[in-house]
Amino acid sequence: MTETATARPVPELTSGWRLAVRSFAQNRLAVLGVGIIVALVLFCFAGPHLYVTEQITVDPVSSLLPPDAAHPLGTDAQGFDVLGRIMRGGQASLQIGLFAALIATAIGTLYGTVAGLAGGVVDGVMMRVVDTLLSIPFLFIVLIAATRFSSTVLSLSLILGAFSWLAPARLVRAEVLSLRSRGFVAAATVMGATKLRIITRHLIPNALGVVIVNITFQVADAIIAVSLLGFLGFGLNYPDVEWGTQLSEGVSYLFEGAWWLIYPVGGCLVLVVMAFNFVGDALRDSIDVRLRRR
Amino acid sequence: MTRYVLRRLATSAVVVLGVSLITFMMLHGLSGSPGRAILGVEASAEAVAAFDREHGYDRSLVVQYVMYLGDLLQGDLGYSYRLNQSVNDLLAENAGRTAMLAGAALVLAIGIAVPLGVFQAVKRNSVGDNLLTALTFVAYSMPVFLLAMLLIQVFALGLGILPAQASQSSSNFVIFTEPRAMLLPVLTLTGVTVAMYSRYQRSAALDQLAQDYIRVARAKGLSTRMVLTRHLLRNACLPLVTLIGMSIPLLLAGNLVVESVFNYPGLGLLFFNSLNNQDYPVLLGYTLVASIMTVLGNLLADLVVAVSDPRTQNA
Amino acid sequence: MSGVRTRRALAAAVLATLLPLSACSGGTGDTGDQGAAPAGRTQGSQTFGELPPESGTPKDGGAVDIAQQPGAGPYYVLPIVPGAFNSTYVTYQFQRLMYRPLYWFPEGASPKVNPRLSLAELPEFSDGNKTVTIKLKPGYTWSDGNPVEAGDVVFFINLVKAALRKNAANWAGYTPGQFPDNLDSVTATDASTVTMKLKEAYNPEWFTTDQLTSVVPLPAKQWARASADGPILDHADPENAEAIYTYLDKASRDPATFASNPLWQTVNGPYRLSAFDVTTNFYAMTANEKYTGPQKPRIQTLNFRPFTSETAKFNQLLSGNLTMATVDQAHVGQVRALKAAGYHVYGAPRLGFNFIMLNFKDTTDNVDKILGQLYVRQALQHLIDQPGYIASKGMYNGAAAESYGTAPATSPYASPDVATAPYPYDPAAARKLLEEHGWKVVPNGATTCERPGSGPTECGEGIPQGQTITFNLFYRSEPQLHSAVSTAFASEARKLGISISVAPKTFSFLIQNYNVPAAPDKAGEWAMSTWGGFSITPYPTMTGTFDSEGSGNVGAYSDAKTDELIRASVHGDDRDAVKAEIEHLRTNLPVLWLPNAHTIWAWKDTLSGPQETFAALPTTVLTPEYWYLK
Amino acid sequence: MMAGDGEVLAVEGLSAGIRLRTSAVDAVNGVDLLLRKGETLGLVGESGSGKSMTGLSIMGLLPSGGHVAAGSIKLEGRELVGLPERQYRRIRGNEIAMIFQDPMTSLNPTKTIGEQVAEPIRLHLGASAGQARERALEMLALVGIARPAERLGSYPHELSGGLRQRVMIAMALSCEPKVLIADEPTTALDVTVQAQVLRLLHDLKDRLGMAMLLITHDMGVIARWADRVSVMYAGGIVESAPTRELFTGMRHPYTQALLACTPRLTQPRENTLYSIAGAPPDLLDPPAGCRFAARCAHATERCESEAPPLAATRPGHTLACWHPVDGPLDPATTPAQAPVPDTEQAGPVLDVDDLVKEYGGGRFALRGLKRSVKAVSGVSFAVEPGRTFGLVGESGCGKSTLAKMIVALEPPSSGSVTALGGKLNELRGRALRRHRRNLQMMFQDPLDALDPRMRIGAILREPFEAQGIGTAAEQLAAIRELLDEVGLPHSVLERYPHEFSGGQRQRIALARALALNPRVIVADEPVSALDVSVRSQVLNLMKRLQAKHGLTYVVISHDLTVVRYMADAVGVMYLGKLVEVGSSDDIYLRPAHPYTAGLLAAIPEPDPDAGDRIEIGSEMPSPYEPPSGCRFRTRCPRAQARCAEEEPQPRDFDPGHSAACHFPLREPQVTVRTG
Repeated sequence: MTETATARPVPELTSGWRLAVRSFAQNRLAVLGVGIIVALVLFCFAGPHLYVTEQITVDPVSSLLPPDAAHPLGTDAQGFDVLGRIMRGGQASLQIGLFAALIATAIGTLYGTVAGLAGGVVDGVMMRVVDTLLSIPFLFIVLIAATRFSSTVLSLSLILGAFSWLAPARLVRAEVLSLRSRGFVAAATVMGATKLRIITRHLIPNALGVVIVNITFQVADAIIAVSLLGFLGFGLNYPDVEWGTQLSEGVSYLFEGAWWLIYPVGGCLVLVVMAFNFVGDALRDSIDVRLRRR
Repeated sequence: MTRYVLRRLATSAVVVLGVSLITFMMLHGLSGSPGRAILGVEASAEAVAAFDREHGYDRSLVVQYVMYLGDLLQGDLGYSYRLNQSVNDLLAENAGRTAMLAGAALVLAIGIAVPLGVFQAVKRNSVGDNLLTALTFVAYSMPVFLLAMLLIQVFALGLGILPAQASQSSSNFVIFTEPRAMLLPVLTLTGVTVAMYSRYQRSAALDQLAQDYIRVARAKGLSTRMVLTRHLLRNACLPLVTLIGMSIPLLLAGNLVVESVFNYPGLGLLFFNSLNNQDYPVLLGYTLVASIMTVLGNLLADLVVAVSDPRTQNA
Repeated sequence: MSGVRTRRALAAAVLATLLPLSACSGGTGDTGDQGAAPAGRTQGSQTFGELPPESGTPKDGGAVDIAQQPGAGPYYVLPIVPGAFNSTYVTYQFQRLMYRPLYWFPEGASPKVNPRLSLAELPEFSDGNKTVTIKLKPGYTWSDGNPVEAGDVVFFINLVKAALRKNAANWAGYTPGQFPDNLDSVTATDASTVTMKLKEAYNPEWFTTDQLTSVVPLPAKQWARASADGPILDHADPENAEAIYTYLDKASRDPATFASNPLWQTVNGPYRLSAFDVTTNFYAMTANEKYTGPQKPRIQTLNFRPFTSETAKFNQLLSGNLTMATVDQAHVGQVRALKAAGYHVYGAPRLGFNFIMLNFKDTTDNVDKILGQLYVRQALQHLIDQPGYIASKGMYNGAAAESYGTAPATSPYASPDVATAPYPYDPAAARKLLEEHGWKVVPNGATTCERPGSGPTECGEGIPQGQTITFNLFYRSEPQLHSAVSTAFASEARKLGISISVAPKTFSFLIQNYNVPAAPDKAGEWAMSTWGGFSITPYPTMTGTFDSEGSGNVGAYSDAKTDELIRASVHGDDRDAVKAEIEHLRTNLPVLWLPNAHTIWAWKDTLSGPQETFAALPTTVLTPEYWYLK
Repeated sequence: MMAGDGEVLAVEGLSAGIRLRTSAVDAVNGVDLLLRKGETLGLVGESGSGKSMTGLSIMGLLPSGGHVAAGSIKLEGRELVGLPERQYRRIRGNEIAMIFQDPMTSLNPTKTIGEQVAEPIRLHLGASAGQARERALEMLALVGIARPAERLGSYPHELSGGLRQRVMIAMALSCEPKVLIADEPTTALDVTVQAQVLRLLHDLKDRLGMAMLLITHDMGVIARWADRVSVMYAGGIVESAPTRELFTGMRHPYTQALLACTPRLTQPRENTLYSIAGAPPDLLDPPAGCRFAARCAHATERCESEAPPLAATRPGHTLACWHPVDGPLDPATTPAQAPVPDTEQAGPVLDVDDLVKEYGGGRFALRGLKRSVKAVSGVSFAVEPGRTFGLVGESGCGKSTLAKMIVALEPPSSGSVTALGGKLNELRGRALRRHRRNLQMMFQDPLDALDPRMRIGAILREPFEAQGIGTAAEQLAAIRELLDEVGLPHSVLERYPHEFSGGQRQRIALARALALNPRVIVADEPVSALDVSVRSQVLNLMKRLQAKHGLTYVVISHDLTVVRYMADAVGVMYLGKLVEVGSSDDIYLRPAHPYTAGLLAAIPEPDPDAGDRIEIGSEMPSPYEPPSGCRFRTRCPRAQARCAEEEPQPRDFDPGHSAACHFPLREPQVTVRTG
């Protein structure tokens, strides 16, 4: 059946994006995910303005205090307020996650588009390059690279971004290839549209969905990756901090019963990654035009 | 089929060659000259230069790459000047233990993920499915080390029923000889992979469930169980085989973390220690081997799919 | 050669191979035991916990599991250790169990030569301190039955000379001009007597504790060959010695064969190697039944277990899987739990001093010029709150002692002042110092030089107008303590507009790469580093460490007065010389002083032995032959 | 109703629905069906009418969320509704079997044919593996599969679509069920194969004494193969009658309209096609009264408020209508089309000369497929201005490739296309783009051809922008005019393609194709994705626009009736070759090539009296290795040795009528072609 059982004789006024938004909003997990992300972003970026704590000057005397009225989540080994520290660490983790995802997506999209459009030998060679890089374990190469860089938000974003553009490149290429064979591209060609016009008016807007979905997953992956780097000792240094480094430091005091160094930040980390995954899944479902056709 | 296999072998070889080029470039770019590594930081610049000249390390990159490739082809992965061991020996010594750990986790993960994914697909949107989906989401979103820490906290420190450290024995078969000591590492590694696999298996099974042949099978009067085992399972597992092939890098990365957290003597721990020592020959040697394993894993997965899926056989 | 070699120094893991001897000359007198430290003026006690009395009935057999420090496995067997392999873990916990040094130290907790465990009687100095006669004790034999002879001592010295001819880095104990360069001749006068002729007169106390303690007799009758089945060669011939060294060195660098190579099974210590895992560094030793020392080993097997982190190690300790292990400062709060789990816990500062190393050769951003100014170093020292750090749960957790000099308060040579801060924690004073010297202090911003020049109220020579103070500081990644200390220091500096960026590196990476004499081409990469500190010999002169020519002068500190004082310590006969040296260094700040952390050990109460053998634990020296399982 | 008279299956008042997340679809509403032994009941209706849901309800196989809300299903008096699953399973595949529409996806790709056919035998008959194999072999032979023993070990992908459907039938019939439900069994097949499969089903039904429920949208299939017919509309049965009676004396206006808009070969070309206005109701919220009322010419207020019950008007003829009609519409009542004006321009507007397209190397090479596909092998024809050239052929014959080459979407391997004096493959860049104005295309799937991210306004504006024509205001004016022409309100401009029905989308696509005022429009299967009632609307529109603008069409379709209605001249393609070209009448009334004749014979005419005709056997060979000589010889009843050796050259039969055949159905004209 090519027609849906519920063909609408009188079309309602809905845009593609609005429809996507609506189907997205119907996905409770997605709404939850967006809620978590918004909450955590507010918490990390607006929180420090409401809940002002000292995060630069250490306070050795009040180190490792358990939670109390003054420090709702206690203090860490340097005497920093943990609640404030999580906000600060979250800023870096989210920033790196987002930057890395954007870098990776930008490179990947460009690369995938070029390969998909070029086709033939160029495409073959470009895809073998992707295959080659994909077969090198991501974490290995990132860690090896990290031994030679001093860790900053920028350097970590660059390292992660530089090695994680492969998946988006493949995705975008596949999308471009499938879009190229779609009827509306042929229609545009037949009406005399230039290549540039087809790329900018048809291919890019239609591939955008895939790219956006990819960004959310990429952010989730990058946040996990940066936490791993931090945990293995290649994270940010004072006065900066991200969640992986926080966890890594917290582990040293696990036996001291300093649960407040681990669980709040660990929880935030899992929550934000999960939230991005929720959103990615839902976006994929709602942007996928094919689903709507069925 | 033969044509396909040959073609696949050829592309794999190209990829391996590409990987070797990358590891060579990184080795060259990161670890400085072999002379410095061999003679130590104390050696004079002249001595280092002389050594490099003597051994051809001052020649053009192309020549050096050919030398490197020549060594690789003879199975020589390099030499750790820090450990004074050939990289081959180091890897060979630890490969068995890592293979056992990763293998056990992989087998367990597949054993759990396949039925789980199929169950979720069949019971789509039921309470059980939603619950399991939530659980796999959590596991999927959890960094390996965090899962390891949680398991240690609960089972080793809290309940005190399992050791917090993996077996330290140098035997390759500690999984069988000391199963208790290996339980947490294996579970950790399983936890992260099972989340990915079962999510994938669920969607693969859903795809297959929507196929007409499933409806046909039911129309034949087959019970749900028979439909699943006789028709769905094999077709729904084929994509998973490919995924498993592709997930080898992730498995190895997880293995690296698990081995360092649980202090399990294997390739991951070797890598972790080499990382801290900036022992690039070992790091890149293992990276190369891991990449080749990935390539082989993908190749194997594709071949398994090709063999199990008659559609690809005459391609 | 004297004093402490920096290269061997490490905080928690010091490498000194030298030992003190309050030997013949120079009254050892009071050892300045722990309690003698000026109490009340220092923060932090001198010992941690108490030593349990010996208990139970000695029993033969059994195995103990001993934790290694994370990432510090031994990778070299031959007791002529190259710099790159040198650490206390190699010398004290590995080689010394198999190959006994000529002179053993310490004696319990006392920083002096232990005559009972030494292979020779204390040396006799004659000819105006230019001739040294060493008498080997009778009855010591190798495990192959051959006696430990004078020739074995000469063999060692010949091998060291051969090693040094190949590369000065081949022996960590080497300082140019000192041992063995300062030997005119060395001869085996008879089977049990070695006579050394020195080129110059030396302080006998220094020569014994600093130079002879690093001599380790080697089994010439087994090892003096150039290949596995080659003939025994005459090692007096330099060519032969070189061939022998080459052969032994190569075997020493092949950890895969450590336990299997028959070469290393000829030992004169109480244990011999029975297993070695290259990847993890796990190694095991088994009792040497033929040991001829004062105490036959009772415990059959020693398992040295490796760890990736302090936490992992502590974890195993707490769950009862380790017989003994060190306890990191981060886990001091769990001592009660440890005791409940059946452990004894005892700690004390190691014999040495801790610091933040300064690099006087880092020309990046004029770091060398800035650090060259005493007032700057004083200001920086004013920023370090030793009492606060010691009290902080996130740092020393009470398990450290204040320390402001090259000798710990326990050293008999140190003045009581070492525990008194020359420049106590006082940020205002630090600010004043900078402002008095022409700096415009911008708290939390960038402090800049306003009055360049070399006058008394000017910034100092080579510091241009507008210069900022920007350092980097590499700290040891494990344990957590170093991170906390570095961060606290950087935080204080920041308040004065001094920018210090911190980053972790592993211990071995730090000592190899951020070391001016060893890696001069990396001098521009670091301004400061902290990995702990140096261990010292009982005779605490800083030759080799803080003299301008010192091969272990990691930060290239150079000060004419220091050089002069050190020369007096080494050659003179006056103990006050070394005191003067200590006092000068204390205030001249070749490094920034940090508290001296306790090395805390925990061991199961099923393990017992003479009290003093456990008292030596904080120095990381193990004498397991005295121990037994109850 | 009593179980008797050979009644096998009785469905009464069956209602079934599907629960969605927030709503429920009322998919089947009070359906009554009766199947007798040895009889075929045709269930006909447009897509979405609930035919398939009815079939699945009987099988107890409703998709997830689906449930039988009311009614009863009795198999030989045994109630199936509410039967426990274990017992239902014993009936499925054993007493009631079902075959589905798409044979390509209905077989498990990783199991052999043998296993799959044997499965129900082992399951229901308790046969041993050996016995089951024997039986499977027997079944494969029964459904006319050659060398069945070899086929047992084959995998589905190694079989052609027709063979797969035969396997499906073998599987369904292996336990000799009492009832066979065939749900659109031939829709996915080519017309020649369709006839074979339907005949097979019919024969087997007789042989095995089954009752068959034949579900289809095709009135032609019904007319030919069903004994009785039930017509479904929007979930309910509107009329049931014996086939002949239904086709000659239908009472329901929907049945009447459905039949009227089904195209026939005999359709007068000058008349417009009958079409039903509007679209079926939304079953999420069905109307209260008669569900057809909104589209019915006879509807009154009563129809809109009160649903007519299904009642017997005569024995065996039931009807649900307040205002029944009587018999079919008179074709003459449809108004005439405006005649196509003769254009003054002489000479063809489009000239296709010896076009060849071979795929190979390139992308396929990367996958290890070095074999080349000869998609189009030397096709030539010319189209006069203002005329319609129709191209027919089975799927895979190269029609679409040819269409793409005509509009320069794909470069030919050799040969040329000349449109309005310009050789397309010699034009480049700007010149080509400008030339494209004259040459537009309509695509098979209008949803695919409309960018889902663009509003209709932007889609319609695109041709102007691409060609740089007019100011924004002028473009808007032109767009509004286009919408008027294709009969869409101006309000659609703000909407997105997915908001429209298929017919509306094809109108939009047509409007876009017209925007540049082209001379030629290539329409590739313009209506095959549409339901019958909408199909005629689009075809009428195309005709009207052709008349108005003097357009030249190339209409490509596998549906011979569509081409018959649209085209002045027709080309028949087989395996990349044009085997016969001629005027519409030449081809349809006087075919010379056996293939053309076979194609025509296979068309199911919506007329129960049409009678049997010769059919082409087997299926089209693989285009990878086309047969030597005459490519059709493997299926040709007249083939002789010469056909394998020598490739036939086109010969003229009438003026403008040529065919390439050694042994044509008619004698060719004596004139020999030169050059």
